[in-house]
Amino acid sequence: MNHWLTAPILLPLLGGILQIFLSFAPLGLRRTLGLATTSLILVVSISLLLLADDGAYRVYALGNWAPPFGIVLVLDRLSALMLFMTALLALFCHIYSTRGTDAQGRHFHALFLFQLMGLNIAFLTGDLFNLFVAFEVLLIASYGLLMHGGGTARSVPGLHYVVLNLIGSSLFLISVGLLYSVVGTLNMADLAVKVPQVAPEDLPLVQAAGMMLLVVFALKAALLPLCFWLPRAYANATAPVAALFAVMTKVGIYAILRVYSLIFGDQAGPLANLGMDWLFPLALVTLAFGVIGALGADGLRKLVAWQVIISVGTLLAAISLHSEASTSAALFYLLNTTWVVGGLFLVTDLIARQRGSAADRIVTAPRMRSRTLLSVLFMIGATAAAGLPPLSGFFAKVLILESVKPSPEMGWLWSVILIGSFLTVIAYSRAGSIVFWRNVEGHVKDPGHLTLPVTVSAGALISLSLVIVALAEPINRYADATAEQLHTPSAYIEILQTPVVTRRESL
Amino acid sequence: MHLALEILIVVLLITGGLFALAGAIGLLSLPDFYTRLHAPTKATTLGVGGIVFSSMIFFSFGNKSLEVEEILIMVFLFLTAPISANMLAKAAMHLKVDRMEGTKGHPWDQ
Amino acid sequence: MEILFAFVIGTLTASGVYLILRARTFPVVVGLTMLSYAVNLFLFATGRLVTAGQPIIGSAKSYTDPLPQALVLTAIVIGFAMTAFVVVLALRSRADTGDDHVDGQKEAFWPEPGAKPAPEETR
Amino acid sequence: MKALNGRFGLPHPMLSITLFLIWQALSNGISGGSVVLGLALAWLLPLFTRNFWPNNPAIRRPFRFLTYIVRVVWDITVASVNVAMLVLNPTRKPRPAFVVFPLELEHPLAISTLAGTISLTPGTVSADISDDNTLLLIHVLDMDDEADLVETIKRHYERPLREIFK
Amino acid sequence: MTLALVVLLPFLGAIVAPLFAQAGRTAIAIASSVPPVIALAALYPLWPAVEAGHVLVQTQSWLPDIGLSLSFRLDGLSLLFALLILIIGLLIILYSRYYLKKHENIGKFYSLLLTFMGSMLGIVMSSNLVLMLVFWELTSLVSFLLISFWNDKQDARRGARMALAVTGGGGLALLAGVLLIGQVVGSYELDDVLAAAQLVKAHALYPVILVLVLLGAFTKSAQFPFHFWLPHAMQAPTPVSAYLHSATMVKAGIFLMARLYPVLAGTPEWFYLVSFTGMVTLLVGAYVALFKHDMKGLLAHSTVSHLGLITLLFGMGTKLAAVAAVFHVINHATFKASLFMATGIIDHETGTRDMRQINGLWKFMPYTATLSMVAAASMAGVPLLNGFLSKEMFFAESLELNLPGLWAYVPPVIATLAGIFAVAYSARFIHDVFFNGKPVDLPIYPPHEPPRYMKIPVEILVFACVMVGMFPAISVGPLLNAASAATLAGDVPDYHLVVIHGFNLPLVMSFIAFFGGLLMYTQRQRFFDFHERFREIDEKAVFEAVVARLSEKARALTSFIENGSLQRYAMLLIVATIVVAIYPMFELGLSIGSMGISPVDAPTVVAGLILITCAVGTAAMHRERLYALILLSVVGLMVALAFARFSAPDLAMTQLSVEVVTIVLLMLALYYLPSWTPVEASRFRRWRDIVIALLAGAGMFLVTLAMLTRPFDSISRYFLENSVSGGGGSNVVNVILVDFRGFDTLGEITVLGIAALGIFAMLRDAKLAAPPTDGQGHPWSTDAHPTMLQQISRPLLPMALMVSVYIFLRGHNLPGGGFIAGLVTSVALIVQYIASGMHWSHRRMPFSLTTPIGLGLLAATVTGMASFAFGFPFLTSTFSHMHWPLVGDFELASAMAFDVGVYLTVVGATLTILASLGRLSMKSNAMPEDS
Amino acid sequence: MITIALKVTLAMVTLAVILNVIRLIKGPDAPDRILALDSLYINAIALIVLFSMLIHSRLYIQSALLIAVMGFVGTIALAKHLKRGSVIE
Ligand code: NA
Ligand code: NA
Repeated sequence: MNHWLTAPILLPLLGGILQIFLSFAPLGLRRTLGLATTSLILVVSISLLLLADDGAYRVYALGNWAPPFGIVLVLDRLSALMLFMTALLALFCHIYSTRGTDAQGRHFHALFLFQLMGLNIAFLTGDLFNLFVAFEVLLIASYGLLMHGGGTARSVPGLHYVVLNLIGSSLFLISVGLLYSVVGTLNMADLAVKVPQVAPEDLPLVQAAGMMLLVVFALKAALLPLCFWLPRAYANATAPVAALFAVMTKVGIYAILRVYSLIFGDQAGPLANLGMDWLFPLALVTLAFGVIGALGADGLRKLVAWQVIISVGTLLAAISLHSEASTSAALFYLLNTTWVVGGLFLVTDLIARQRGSAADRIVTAPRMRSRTLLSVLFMIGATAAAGLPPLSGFFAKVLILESVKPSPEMGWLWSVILIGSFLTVIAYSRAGSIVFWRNVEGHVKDPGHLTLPVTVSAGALISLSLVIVALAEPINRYADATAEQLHTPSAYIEILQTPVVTRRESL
Repeated sequence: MHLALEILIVVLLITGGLFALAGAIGLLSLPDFYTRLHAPTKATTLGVGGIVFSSMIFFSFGNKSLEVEEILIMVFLFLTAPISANMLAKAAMHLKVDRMEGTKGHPWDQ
Repeated sequence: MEILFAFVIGTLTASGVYLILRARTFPVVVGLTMLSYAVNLFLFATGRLVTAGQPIIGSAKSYTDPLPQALVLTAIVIGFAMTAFVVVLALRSRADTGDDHVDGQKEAFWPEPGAKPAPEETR
Repeated sequence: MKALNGRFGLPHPMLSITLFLIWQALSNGISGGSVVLGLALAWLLPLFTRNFWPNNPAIRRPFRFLTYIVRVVWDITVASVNVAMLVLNPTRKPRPAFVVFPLELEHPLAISTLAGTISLTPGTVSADISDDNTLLLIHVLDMDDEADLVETIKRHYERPLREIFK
Repeated sequence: MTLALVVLLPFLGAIVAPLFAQAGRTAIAIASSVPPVIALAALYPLWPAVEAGHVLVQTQSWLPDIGLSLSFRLDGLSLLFALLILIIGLLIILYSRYYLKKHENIGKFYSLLLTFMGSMLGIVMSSNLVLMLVFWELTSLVSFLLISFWNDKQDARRGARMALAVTGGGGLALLAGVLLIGQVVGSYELDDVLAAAQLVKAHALYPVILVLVLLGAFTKSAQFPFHFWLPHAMQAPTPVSAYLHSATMVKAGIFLMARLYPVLAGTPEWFYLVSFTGMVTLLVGAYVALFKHDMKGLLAHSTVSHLGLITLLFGMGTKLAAVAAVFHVINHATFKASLFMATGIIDHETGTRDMRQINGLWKFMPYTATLSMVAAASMAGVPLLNGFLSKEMFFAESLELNLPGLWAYVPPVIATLAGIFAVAYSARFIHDVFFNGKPVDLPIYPPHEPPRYMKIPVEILVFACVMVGMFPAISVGPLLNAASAATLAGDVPDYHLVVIHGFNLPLVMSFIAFFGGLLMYTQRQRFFDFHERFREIDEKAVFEAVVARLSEKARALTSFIENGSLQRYAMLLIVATIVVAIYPMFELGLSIGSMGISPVDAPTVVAGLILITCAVGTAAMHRERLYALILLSVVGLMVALAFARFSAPDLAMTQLSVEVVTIVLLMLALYYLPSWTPVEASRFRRWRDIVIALLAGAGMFLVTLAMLTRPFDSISRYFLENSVSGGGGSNVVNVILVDFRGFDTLGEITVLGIAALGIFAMLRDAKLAAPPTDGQGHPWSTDAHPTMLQQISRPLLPMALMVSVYIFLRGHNLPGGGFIAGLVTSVALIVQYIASGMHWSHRRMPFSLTTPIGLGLLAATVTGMASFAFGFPFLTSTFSHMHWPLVGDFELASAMAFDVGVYLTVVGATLTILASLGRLSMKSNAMPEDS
Repeated sequence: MITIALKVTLAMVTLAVILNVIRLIKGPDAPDRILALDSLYINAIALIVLFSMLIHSRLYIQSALLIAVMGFVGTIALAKHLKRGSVIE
């Protein structure tokens, strides 16, 4: 068993614990250690990504208990991709936070690292109940991060976010319980084996469980009509937190990808492709609603927050098509949107800091000190997000459009995505031209200076859209392979045969 | 089990139950809060104490090994009941809850 | 017994849901707690109702399903942490908005579209 | 030795003994392990929690304390029946009263012990202790004679307690 | 990779050029001309092959999944456009050197200009449709930035956004069209697409493809009704207008029609769509041009008109028409670019472009005037100039259309009419600017001839107009031939490039146009008066209003739906759950499984009824908050009893402890909240919520009942069998927690720890006013720490701690364990807090409250990691039986160490949470220090 | 004999619990309710102990002990809340 599989979990855990002990240590030390931890996580994630690229499943039986009895970590292409995507985003967010965000309240670094721990568990675990625990870890950390820095505007959206997620957690438990009460197991591979064998009279129970689980994941993913908590919560979080949260909705999407391809996939008998027929129209409506939100946004943060919802709609629309090509396209899009939206949150923050009381609102304000640089970054980000060439968003969108064969779905998908893109372009160009160009006389008192770390982290995230273009071919190849792996769940099921390390009587 | 022990257990149980019931009846039927306060503080505590005590005997002789965790329960019950009563009385005096007619003396201001 | 148990869970759920839909933070928190009771009982019941089969080896002839119990334990602890957080958040919201409405004080916090923006910070 | 006693000694010997005994009882019979662990706990727990129990009065006569407890238990049992009768007899109306009891005891722990005793014995509940620890407010469920009651309490409980907590 | 290099060079230049900005305008202009010069040089050797009709394709695979390759192509058509782009680009670079002012951001300007050049080259040289599309949209983006170069001007910003919206939006339609072509053909490689022309035309999707592609082409080439963006794009600096809006970008749409001509043209759909659009555009542009007082406005509308002309030619579908179209592309580019540049010069020298102010410039700048007049004459279609030639071909083709009946007259009439307008506005351009009396209030007076080198580009272009006009066969013959061959897929018809074809109908039409135009110009005042009657629409304002309205509507809709109401969001979540579960529930019905119902006993029923009563009571009485809280504790107690009743001792204990801590927590919160809830919801709302709640409850009832009465088999057998042998404990629940599923527990205590940290952080600076009185208006009691409580709770602490040690130690084999022990310890300490106050207790705590959290997590993690040292996976446990003298036999399990971690975390987290809340009141209530 | 006695006692305690709940719901004042809750906790101890005796299992004695501890803490916290508002100060 490859112990490195635990590293993406243990590193942030140990780093977080260290931060607890150091909570009264000088900020510099905490920053250094925090950044070092995140960097290490990135290094490990990259190695795992390279490792996973051979297409094999790597199983880690925690506590040396064989699946399905113990909890297993499973590394495949998808989880490795999610780990890497998250780690890279997190590193830049973390660097950005050292600009002062981390000094606005206690325990920022600890919360940040625990957030990563929760995310990484979610991506690695092969156990449904453990996925619940992972969700809770990442949620509780996200609650803390969301409220970080205080401020009156945060508490109400934060409250909404927490309450809704608590209801969601209850639903998750009910669903897991219901599944267990019929099939008697929690391991996802074992569930995949046993769900198709469920007796007909028990089917409604499993079906109810599956559908409720979908509601839970849809809530995390912010699918309409469960997405309303998101814009205000994200728009009010501190920038690095909002940027990191770009990955939070993706956890829901990851869960849908994982559970509904493995447990309720094509091979699930009467429950095959459960819920996917609901998902497609809802995803399109989500996309449309995101676009409407973006059009109506009165602030840049809100605009970017709605972009998150647009991404969710796009991703889920592609995923619900349930073909290898569309899954692969969705994965490509996933990378693009996560990084770029993260970058946009950071850039928006830099903009807001130079505009005095106008902050990020789309109104006339005195000219920014670093207008050129910020406008270039914003423009790149907006272009990538709206899916215009020559940036990654365009290729992602083309991949998604291409992945669907002529059918009524194609008509809907194409229309919504393309008209959505058009309106998004209008929204971004309107926002950008007002914020950057429509200036009034005057000076902002004490505008923030751009320091190297913040510029680099915001710029780097935005520039990733260029990197994706440059590396489009290998990325796409990886996405293809990932989609193929996802759509062949029979291979995943073989992890149940994992042998454990032979036990000696005592160590 | 020895008959005498059985009888002891049964007596403890029944009296305990009766006391618990008496406490509950008192709680329900006594006229004001201060008089009701007496019922659980004593009758119920004592009744439950008796039941717990019978359990100790029951298990100690039934399992042929000394089982005394019940003592801890009783200690806790008897140590804490007066404090609870005191705290509640203080709260009631603070809130100036109604006293039954004809109560002599008067509560203190809180 | 099963009907009673199911009815208990149903009632807890209904009461919890009703409270969650209230407009003030406190009832919502109480509702969440109630809902989590329902969920814990439900999760526990996935191992079915067993009267005298303990999950302790050597204590009984037959055993109950220990796994749901372990899951519920985890769920209780997590639920406690979450409840604590939401309680504190409710207080925080009360401190920040001056009201215990779940949406804060509407007028003060969510300006209507078209409301006058704050004057620019200009010299 | 004194310094050692200060930092590592037994701040509450009575407590330690009690803890040791309880542990033996809990441990399902006396064994080597339970004695060792019991000793350790009897030593360590009072040590750890000593800050939480400062300036405790010394209990001069531990055996006197035991007889006190036995007496109280007996009183409770006998008097309980009276109260039960009162409660269960719907025709009898209680004659409640608040009685102020002048305290002779000074140490708060002693006062609290007295108050607790009064509460446990049927018919009386300690409702409050005055801020200066000189008066005890007692609620009586069914009072015949106030002076008699005060005298009984003083004789039965307060004097023994004064001897115990000197 | 020559072709890729040609495209890439300007992009490289765009990166390098700004570095020369510091060195001055000349330096940057020279630096910027390097890429186009090299590109021209690189193309030169390829000329013979192209002329011979060869098609050069160089392909580099990129994203095979979407059929996207870096595939470049050089044929006559792309060469023609590439030359236009590069040569006019060079002239623009030179011209801009003098046009731009010193203080302007020349680095940005040249960089954008070169980026644009690269993108344009990309469009014309792509041999892959998707790749072309990339460049296509890039030109939209860059033109957005170029138009808004003077972004402090509102008109510039609005014009730029409008251009982006129209051309970018069209690009998206084109994207759809291209992707559909790909679906039909199976490839985006131009060679494959061209080869599959018949397949495409026969395909059911052909009309859709056609419309989508044409949407792209028409928006880009400013065809009616999308033409409105172009005049507003004139807010750009004049070199940009000259380059983008006459010579290159607007020709991209034309280029696209030419490129896909073999694939899409030749059908009735094509004919009607394209020629009709072209015709309308031709006429509308020409008409409006006449009335523009702004010189650039005139030129812009003239451009619209000429683009319509070219489109119409393509639409006609005849081969000669296509040749004429290609020819007119060249001619229009030359005369229109020179006219724009001349306008720029005039603007530069006079400070205005308003023809009502500018008069009689002949006197001040005769040289410029001459050049302009030649170019304008070409625009009017005066013989011996290149404009005349292609216009003649156009007139001739308009006569060749075989339309039925009277329709046959429509094209020639419209063509002539447009010709009349063209002559009229050209005449105006000449007369109104250079003659027509004296200048009126010129901002700069007197105007002079521009710097020498600023005129060079104009001279070159005008020279080209004349050369082509007089020696067409020599000057552009080969290029036109090659381009036409590429457009028509090799099938070039016979045509003769001569100055005059003899006296024929087209010549007559030209005469009519010429004299009609002059007549119209002389009678212009009437037309002006006529035109005045129609209120001119400012498309920018309309666009702006539409966007603003869209935005407003969107905001209204968003804030209507996403209204910040948790009640609504929660309702949606719950209703969504009910909706998705309702179908399976119906399937299930009131289902009692094969295990049947087991009998009840009275105490259980009573407890159940109490639970139900109190649960409903909590909901019903929730307005009285303390009452609700008390009822809730009864519910909690009953739940604990239920756990005990159904064989879950650990759960009962956990539930009991957690419940009391929760109640204390809620009470702490209640202190700062109103003690009762006002009635707010309407009766309808309450009933709606009751219905939702009942549905949810009914669902849970059905599910639970079905589940409880069905047999099942689970993995738990394994746990029961292996608990003692493999986990070393007989309490299977505890062994699952600390061993089988220890990872869950690690996550769980992490959650607890994080919650505590988060709460600590959140409450650190919270300011909550403590209410001065309780809910009924009583002032709070002053007796904070009652003597009895204080005194008795002190000996309770060590006893409670011992109990927790006891619970902890037996946990592995009997009910208990770290978690419950931790809660007991916490509760014991909380009693101290309650009895003696925070201050008092805090000072006596031997550690800071967060330390145990860290220690606990560390203990659990390190215990888990210890197994690494022995080659076992994380969290592998071990245990052994030991014998020590005195102590005797005992068991030591690593899971115990893990459980210590759980214990410590629970203690730390619980205390941190409660103490953080308690601290609130210390701040708000200045309490006297406790003794 | 013991079993019968257990069941009789169980019945009595169950009845006591019902009476407690009635007082809890009737109030009328908060202290009454808390008092009823306190009795309920204490009677729950009896229920658990009786149940343990019925099924001959000592696994729940700890739970009874915990009820004693937790009931106390709940009661004093509620009482203090009534009197002082802030439970921990
Ligand atoms: Na008494
Ligand atoms: Na004029």
